[in-house]
Amino acid sequence: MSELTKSTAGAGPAQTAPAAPAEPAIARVTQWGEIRHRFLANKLAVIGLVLVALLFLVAIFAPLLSPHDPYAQDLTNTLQGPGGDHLLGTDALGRDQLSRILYGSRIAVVVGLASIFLACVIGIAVGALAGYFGRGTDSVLMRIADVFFAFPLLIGAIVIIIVMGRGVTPVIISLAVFSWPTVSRLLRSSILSVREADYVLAARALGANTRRIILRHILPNSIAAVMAYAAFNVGGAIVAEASLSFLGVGVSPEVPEWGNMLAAAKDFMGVKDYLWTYPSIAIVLTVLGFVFVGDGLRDALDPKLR
Amino acid sequence: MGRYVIRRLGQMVVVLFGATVVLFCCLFVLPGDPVGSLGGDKARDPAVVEQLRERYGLNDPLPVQYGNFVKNLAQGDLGEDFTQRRPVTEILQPKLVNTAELAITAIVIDIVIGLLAGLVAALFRYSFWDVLITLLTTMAVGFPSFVIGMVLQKAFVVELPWFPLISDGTVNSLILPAFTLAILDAALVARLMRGTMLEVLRADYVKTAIAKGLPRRTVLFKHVMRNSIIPVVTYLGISFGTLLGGALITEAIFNWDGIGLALVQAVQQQNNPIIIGVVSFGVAVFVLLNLIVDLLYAVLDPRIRLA
Amino acid sequence: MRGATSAKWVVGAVIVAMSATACGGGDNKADGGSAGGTFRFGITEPTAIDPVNAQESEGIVIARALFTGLYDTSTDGKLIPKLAESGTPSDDGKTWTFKIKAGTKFTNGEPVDAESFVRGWTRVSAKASASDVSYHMADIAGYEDLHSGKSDKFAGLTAVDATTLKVELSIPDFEFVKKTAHSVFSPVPKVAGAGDNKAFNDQPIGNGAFKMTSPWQHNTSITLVRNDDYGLQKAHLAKVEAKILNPANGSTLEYQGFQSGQFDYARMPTPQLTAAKAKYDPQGEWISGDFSGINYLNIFNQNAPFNNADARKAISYAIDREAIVKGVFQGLQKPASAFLPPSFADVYQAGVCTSCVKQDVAKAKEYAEKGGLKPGTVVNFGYNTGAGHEEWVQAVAQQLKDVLGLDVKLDGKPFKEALATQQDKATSGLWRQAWTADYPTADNFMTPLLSTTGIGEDPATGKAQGDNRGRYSNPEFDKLLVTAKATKDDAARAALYKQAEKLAVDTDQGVIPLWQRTQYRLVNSKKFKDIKMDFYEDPTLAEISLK
Amino acid sequence: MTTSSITAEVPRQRGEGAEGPVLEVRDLHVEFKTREGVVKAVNGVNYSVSSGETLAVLGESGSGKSVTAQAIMGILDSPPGRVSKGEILFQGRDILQLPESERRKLRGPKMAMIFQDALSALNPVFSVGNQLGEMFRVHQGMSKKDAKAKSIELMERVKIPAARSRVNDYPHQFSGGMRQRIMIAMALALEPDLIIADEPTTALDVTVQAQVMDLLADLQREYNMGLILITHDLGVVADVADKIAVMYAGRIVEQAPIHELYKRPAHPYTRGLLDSIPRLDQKGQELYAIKGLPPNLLKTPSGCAFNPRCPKAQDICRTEVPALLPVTERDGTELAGRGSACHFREEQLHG
Repeated sequence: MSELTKSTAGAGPAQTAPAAPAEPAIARVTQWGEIRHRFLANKLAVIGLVLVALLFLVAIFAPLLSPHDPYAQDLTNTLQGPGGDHLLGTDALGRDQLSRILYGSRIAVVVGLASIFLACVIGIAVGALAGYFGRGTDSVLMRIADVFFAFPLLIGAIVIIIVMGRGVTPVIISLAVFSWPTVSRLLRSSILSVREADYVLAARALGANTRRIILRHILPNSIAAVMAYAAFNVGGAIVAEASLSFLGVGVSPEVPEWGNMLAAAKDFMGVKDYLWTYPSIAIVLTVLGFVFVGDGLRDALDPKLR
Repeated sequence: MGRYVIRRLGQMVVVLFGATVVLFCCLFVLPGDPVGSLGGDKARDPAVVEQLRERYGLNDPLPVQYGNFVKNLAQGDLGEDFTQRRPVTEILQPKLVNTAELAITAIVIDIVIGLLAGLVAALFRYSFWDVLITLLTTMAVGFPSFVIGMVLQKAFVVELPWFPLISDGTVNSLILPAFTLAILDAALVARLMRGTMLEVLRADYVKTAIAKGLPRRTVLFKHVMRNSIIPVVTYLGISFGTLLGGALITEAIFNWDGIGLALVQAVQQQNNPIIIGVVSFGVAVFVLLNLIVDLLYAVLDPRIRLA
Repeated sequence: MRGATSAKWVVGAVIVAMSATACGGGDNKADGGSAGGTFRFGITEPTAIDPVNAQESEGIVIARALFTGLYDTSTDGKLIPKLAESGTPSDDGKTWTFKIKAGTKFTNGEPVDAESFVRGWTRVSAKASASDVSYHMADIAGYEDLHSGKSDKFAGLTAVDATTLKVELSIPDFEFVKKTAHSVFSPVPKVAGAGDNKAFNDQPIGNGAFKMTSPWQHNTSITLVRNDDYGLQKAHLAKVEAKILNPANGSTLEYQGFQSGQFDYARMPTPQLTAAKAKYDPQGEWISGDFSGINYLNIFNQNAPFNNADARKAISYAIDREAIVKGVFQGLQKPASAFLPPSFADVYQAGVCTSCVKQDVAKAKEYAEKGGLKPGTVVNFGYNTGAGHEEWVQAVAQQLKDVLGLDVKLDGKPFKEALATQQDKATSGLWRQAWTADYPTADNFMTPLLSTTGIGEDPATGKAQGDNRGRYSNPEFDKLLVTAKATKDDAARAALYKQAEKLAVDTDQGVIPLWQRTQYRLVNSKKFKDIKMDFYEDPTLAEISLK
Repeated sequence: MTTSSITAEVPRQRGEGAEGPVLEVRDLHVEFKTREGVVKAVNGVNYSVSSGETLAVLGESGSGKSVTAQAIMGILDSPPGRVSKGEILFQGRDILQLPESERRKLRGPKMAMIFQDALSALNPVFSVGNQLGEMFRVHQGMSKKDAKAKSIELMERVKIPAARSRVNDYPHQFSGGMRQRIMIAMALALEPDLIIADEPTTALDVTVQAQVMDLLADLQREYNMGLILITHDLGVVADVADKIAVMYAGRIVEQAPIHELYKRPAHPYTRGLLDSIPRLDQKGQELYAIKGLPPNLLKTPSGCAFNPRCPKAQDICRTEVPALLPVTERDGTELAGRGSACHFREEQLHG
């Protein structure tokens, strides 16, 4: 795809990386004030921001908010429906669902942010090098990106987790390893389009050196596109993380985590539906929060598309 | 053009090579003996284990194993799986058909729903329908496929028994998994379609087309569509490539006997020939579809030069 | 053991259990039942249906419908003669002579004679077959040579004449006859060829109550039709359809299939058992049975902290089996207080594992103290993932933490990896394990799981290649087993086994029994009669008839 | 009608038919609804054009000249734009009253438009042959093959070299001048009675500009069409236009036969425009520029919209909107076809 004179980057792997707009958003850094204004004028974006803020608060204050110890089992009180002492009921080991959902936000936040951050760091480094130097460097780096891009995310992640063992860190690493190519492609194509922009040509004409041009002129402008992608895809990463748990290869099952809760609840379908509905709602609200924020950010950066 | 395709196919081989090398290295360092146990946690007779290791060349060093794999692959042979000891190609073939069935249905749903919704939203911008569609498509992006799958299952299998849980080979059993798979992509297609179409509708050549006295449907379905569809085709192509590689979660939820499910099981059982077969296939299809999309892009947009 | 059936990596499908009431066996002449009808049920894709490698219950149910061997086994461990008119051991227990019923045929017309048994057993043990189940024949003289490829003849087998099969063993075994009930001991016709004959693997030609008229549709279905030339009591059903389901959710599919009328027999996912029982038990469509299996904790006997019996007893005392059965299994499992199953009536000793009978916090602490199991000790607790064990292992881990203050580290792994870890000499701690019997002998539990030979340590790597991966080893126990096997008198032999179990499971606490193997099924008793479960927890196809 | 209208009766110079003008715009108002408010883009425009006649419409961007043209063609972005008032008489019929299907049939066979930037006005993904032929296929039901032959013929008519071999090329493969010729060919395809050319040469090199203008003028003459030439460049129109209408803030501020306007502008804005043309005889002097910026159409200045920039503005200019009124000689004889919307038009004209 890299050979097209017109970039088609931005269409990521279908299951996890929703397409960024076909044209990379280009915003001059001086426009941040206006971008913020446009963002805040967008109702959904603000709702998203509130949801994300709530998520962070819940994650930070989970111990204060939780009515019970999320690990405490009560075998005499298993599978109690919602109500009474346990607002959202208890699971098959008599643990309080509400507390487990509240604590589950911690894993979601950590994995979501860390894996996307890591993916962005790798992706930006590779994409910037490829986009700026072009030619041989570009070819080699983009072929490597292709290899990881073409790998199915979940399978790659499962293999890495089996090698590294279960746990939060392996999950973060495995998600990042297979999602950085999207960032690279996005950044690279954005750089390619910015590279010939007037202000970069002007900088070059004024005798700025390569490194300076990348750091001062190209990156800040290309990074806008990456940021919108990142915000949007934190949600995707959280889903992927829950999917791994759902498939039984994520974090250990005793850890309060939404995917784990769903995996344990799956066979109770039709008899104890509250076991999977509440964690599902938690996931959906979280993902929507990030999606709204990502959307809002994209629209704010590129208002044409509204 | 011809040279371009050849060069791209060459790159494809490089990517496939890279992916299989990465995969081999991963599988090689996995703890556990892939032929060490039976279906359950019962250890195999050591003599049988040794015999099987020999038979499948598992005692060879990694480069030799990889060399053999490449040699066999060149002849279209993916080896024998470790549990049933049947040819991998024979095992995967019907599963591939199932996955393809699902992928095609899903992509058709994507196209129909996605394009239609995007079209309506763009044409009636800011109308009730636009707001509704924008809201729904945004929501859809927020629903993980396993949640969608479980909700659909609960609603249309358990509560309203309209669809069978077990595939009975009819279109009926295809509908729920295909929808589960399609919802996200359909939403993304709709969003993409709306965005590009709004841009195209503003283009000068649309004005020209109207000024030429063309009927509205010609303007819309010839001049507007043809231009709006380009990024959508790109997206759908790549998405189709991913779908064909097997949908792990959806196939697991709906017990769809496709290569995605086979892959998950194979990973659990360390049934390496199946893993290698499915992943190689998935990567190859993905890269190939990327190439096709690029070619299609050049056909759809004459400004693109393939170089 | 037949591949820990339930343990196919099945996401969330623990199917266990059943009750003594329904076990048939005996005589089912199905009087009044009418012939015909199609019986439909679901299975997961078997490894093989050819007796040469049929191993898990899904494969065995088909193999046993297609082939009839010398004996069959009832759920309570009694032998039922099939083609054998008699089976007689020599006084030293090393030679068995079987008289075979004359005049029966394979469905292709070939006669079923002593030679066909020799052929079948040789085929299984031959090197080229690389059979996973050939080890059942390991005690027959000449097995090693045949299995290693040194010979292509099974030295210990002789077809004396058409109806006389002589089997010479390398060690005395007065219970060998019970082994022959396993499908691996089936006769095969000449057309079977070698063990890897793909055509025969997919459409075996047998001598059973049913036959296949079309090959196995992999991942789709296996269809059996009645063998009208069957040499013994003919089946009633005209047809049996085994629909092959995705193992990812096999039991859920079976259950849903039963509810929607697609199946006449089904397992259920554990979480649905309570609801299913409430609905189907009153209609007489719910059957249950206790089977010859055990769920237990493997405890790594040779590494700290469990290298002494006191520490191991502390663990057993600390577990509240009753509470877990009630809370997690919704009362549908039974706590085990012995290692051998109650179905082996002659050797079963309820409560032989003293520490299993009831949770005893004080005793647990006392033994922990004695065994040097201090609070805070790190204990690894392994289990295989995706087989529905996630819940109860957490409950056990919690009790160990609560009672003994141990730092329990749960470690879920997929099968192959789990096995590799268990085999490692350095592994310590606990591991979830289950076993179901291949044939109704105490030996089938004790030798592979508790004897020193059961460890099968590879001298080079130190890996435990056998099934005794907890590495319990006591020469006294080993001697008792050898003696028991060579004891002709049933009662005397049973006494020896009881003594051995007491030593290994109580005195030494080499393993920690948890719950018995109980199984539940839904059966379409409105349409069919005599649907029961056999020793292998499969439907008794040959006896079912239309109402 | 607050603004008294004079539909300038220009002496017919080339026209033959005396049945009246091809197009007559009467008191046209166009407004756009935006989030910030209603933008009144056109406020009571009147003009007419006859067969064979060329009307130049002059104005800065935002003056409403293009919007008027789009309203005539019926290609306003709607919503948000709409004609709020007025009539557009095409060959005597008020086409604003026609249903869309009828209006569509006018576009192409009866009236056509040439856009400023041919690169963006031609659809990038269809060959020029396809886009040219579309006219014949849609309006005349011609077969693909015939349409193609016609396309080649048209391309030859607008002097595109090697038309036959280039008919299947795409717009981006042509040079700017050639692309504009294709636009012209497309407009001419069905020999309409009226062509509106919206800044047809702005995007072109100066040398090419003249060629394209000449071609347009030649073809107009040949087909005897009415031509509305929209431009912001007084220099372009001098040679080709018959009469001129100067627009400012959605109104026509001056109307005159072309040469008279050059000689004696009757509106300070026109004066300013003329003064800002560089002239060889004034080398060395500082170039004149109209002060200030074009008005914001959301809040047009009260009175004469030009008053903030007008060097001669008086109090009345800030309170009363001047109507477009005839201009007279000092002796009071009315100047045919001339009008100005300035309170001090006579002073401007004579002073």
